[in-house]
Amino acid sequence: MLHLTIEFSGGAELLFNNVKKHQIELPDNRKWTIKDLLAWIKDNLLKQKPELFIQDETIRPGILILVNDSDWDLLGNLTYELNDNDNITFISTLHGG
Amino acid sequence: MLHLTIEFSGGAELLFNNVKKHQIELPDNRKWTIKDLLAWIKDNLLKQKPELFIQDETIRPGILILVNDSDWDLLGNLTYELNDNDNITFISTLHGG
Amino acid sequence: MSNIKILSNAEIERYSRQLIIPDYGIESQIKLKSSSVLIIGCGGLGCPSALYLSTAGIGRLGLVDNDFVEISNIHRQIAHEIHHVGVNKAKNLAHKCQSLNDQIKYDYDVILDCTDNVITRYLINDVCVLLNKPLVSGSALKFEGQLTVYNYLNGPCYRCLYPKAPPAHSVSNCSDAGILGPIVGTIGSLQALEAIKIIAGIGKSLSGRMMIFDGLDFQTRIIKLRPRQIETCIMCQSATDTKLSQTDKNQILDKFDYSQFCGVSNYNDKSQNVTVL
Amino acid sequence: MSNIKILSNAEIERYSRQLIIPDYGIESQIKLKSSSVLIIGCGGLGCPSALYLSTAGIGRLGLVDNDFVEISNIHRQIAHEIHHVGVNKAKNLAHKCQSLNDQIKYDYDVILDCTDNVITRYLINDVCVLLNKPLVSGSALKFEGQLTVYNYLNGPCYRCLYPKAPPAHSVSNCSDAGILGPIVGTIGSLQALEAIKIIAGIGKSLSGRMMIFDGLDFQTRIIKLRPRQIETCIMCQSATDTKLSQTDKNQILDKFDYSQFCGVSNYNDKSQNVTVL
Ligand SMILES: [Zn+2]
Ligand SMILES: [Zn+2]
Repeated sequence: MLHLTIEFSGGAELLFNNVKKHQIELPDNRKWTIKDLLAWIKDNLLKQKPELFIQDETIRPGILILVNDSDWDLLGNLTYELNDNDNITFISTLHGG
Repeated sequence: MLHLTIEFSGGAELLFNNVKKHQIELPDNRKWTIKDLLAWIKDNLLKQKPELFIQDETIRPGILILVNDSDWDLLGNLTYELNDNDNITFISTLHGG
Repeated sequence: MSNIKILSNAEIERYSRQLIIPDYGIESQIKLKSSSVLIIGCGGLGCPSALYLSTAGIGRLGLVDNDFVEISNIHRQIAHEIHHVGVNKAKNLAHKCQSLNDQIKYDYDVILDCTDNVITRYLINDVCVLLNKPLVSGSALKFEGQLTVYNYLNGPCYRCLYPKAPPAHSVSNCSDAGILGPIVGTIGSLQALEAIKIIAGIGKSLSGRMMIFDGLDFQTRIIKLRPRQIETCIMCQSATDTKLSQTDKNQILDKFDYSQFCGVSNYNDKSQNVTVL
Repeated sequence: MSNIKILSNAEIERYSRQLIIPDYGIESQIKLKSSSVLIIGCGGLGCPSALYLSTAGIGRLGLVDNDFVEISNIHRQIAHEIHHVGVNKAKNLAHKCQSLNDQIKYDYDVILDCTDNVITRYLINDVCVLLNKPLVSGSALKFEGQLTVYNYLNGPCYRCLYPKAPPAHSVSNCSDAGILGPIVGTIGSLQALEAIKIIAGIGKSLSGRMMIFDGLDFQTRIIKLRPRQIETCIMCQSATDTKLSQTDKNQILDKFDYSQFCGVSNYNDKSQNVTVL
């Protein structure tokens, strides 16, 4: 199995029953990209308002995805292939002050 | 070889030419405890005033040792056996305000 | 006004505790004295930023905010007190900073984004990119804070990170989600720190990195960001386009429809105010 | 004085932006209103701590410091201004916090260590251990800060971590190594945050963990600390010894020779001051 830690912060956790950290397992008989993971999260973890998480088959504007604390854009974006024990974090940007 | 990252902070780096982070290699034909490492640092890295780093064959009071960001006291103190890729940090306590 | 390139004995005494830091020293203090910082937003983040830059000896401080102090501000905006309700925030903060000059200037060395809404953040970012000024950006909500430095040392700008604005209905602000004073106190203090480091040219700034702080769980993480996106960021592309004059660049701002971009029907008061830049 | 167990409409308006945070809410505000915090040290750490606890609505704040404001303090101690030079720091900070009561009480719920020397830190720790009070401890030097919560939820006390005092000649303070304002601003703000969380009973405190902040490189780490050392820490041992009365415990403090323990020839002014606890 592919063991992943999925984290939400900056308010993104509100879409996931206010749970900030999730440990998940995915079958490792296939490759998983971030794009596949987004679809999996939408079907399996997301509790409400999918349009606040996914738009046009990618993450909605204003949420930054991190792979092991690095901007996913450094790692191929939607095409990044997940490795065992990866930490994938979804940070909703804050605007207040 | 045993690859270790040695870090100094809180002023302890002043004893090491003001260099906060050191990558070192130790021969892995033997076991290395923190006690052995202290002696090795004293002989190989320490630039000045050994009494401000080691006292009575242990770390001097006021410096906390961390093994991979955990207090060494949780891991056996002087007897902890080093593993490859360990991060050992020496934090000098601050008192100012 | 004292000579901008040397320190008087009184200044040496006053700043002695930072002058003696080996990584700081007298050179940094003189740089601070001869530099200017523009703080946009004089609320929860702007108050500590302005106070610490003032006491550290910044040469000129610009404060912009056309909001007025409300009762619900004072739990976190430490320069504003209950008898200031109804007073302009920038004026009041300037008074607190013992600055007599709250006039907006065009030539600030470092800009601090201490505002509280998306549209203003894009606008401030774009101005900084086109004028090539480092932008220290802080934001906070509830128990959380985020901090980074945009448009500096080949790090990304706000728009490089977020080329599309978030849907308007997905955005929470302090009025509807709440905010705790010590959170903005922490982030605002750290914005002052980053401004001082940039001006003094010391240390490693948060350019290309972002601090994410969760004050409730007390977790911090510092994440690595993408570099500047010259190919795809419309502002970074324009800023580095040698065929464009400064006038052309100014027109880019005039022509850009921020309200449409952010999906809101009109500018709010805050963003109108910032357009005087 | 208003009823301590309910909030008035004016208070609801004033604190509305923290009341609406889901993890905080009205219960937390009432706990804050009916609680007290003692801040020992009214300098760089004490100023922001006190300001943010005041504006957040703490019921009673105690401020202790028998130092007087010096010119070299004001670059970082944001409640003290140049015309306050020579004024007592606690009095001046209390004035800033609009508190009329700077009298020392014995029954504070949370203590903040905002002091600047080793001997005082051991003394404050020992008092907190023997009286079973959580201690939010901040410290700073140059560009660095450290923050933890001692003696709370089975976490260690200062003495559990540091059973022996550091050699006197190894200790640097702000007078000889320097300190930057935004660093104490950050750590002091975070001390206020931890105090609020403890009082409100929300979130995860830094008990058993310590934040290490390097502002020059901008690195943060949160380290895991040993638990309370009942077997080897002389104060934690005494505090949990059911055979000892409170009078016995008080005598432990009276008998303990702090100056010998810290290897200094006599108490300084600060530590004398704190013994009134
Ligand atoms: Zn850009
Ligand atoms: Zn103890």
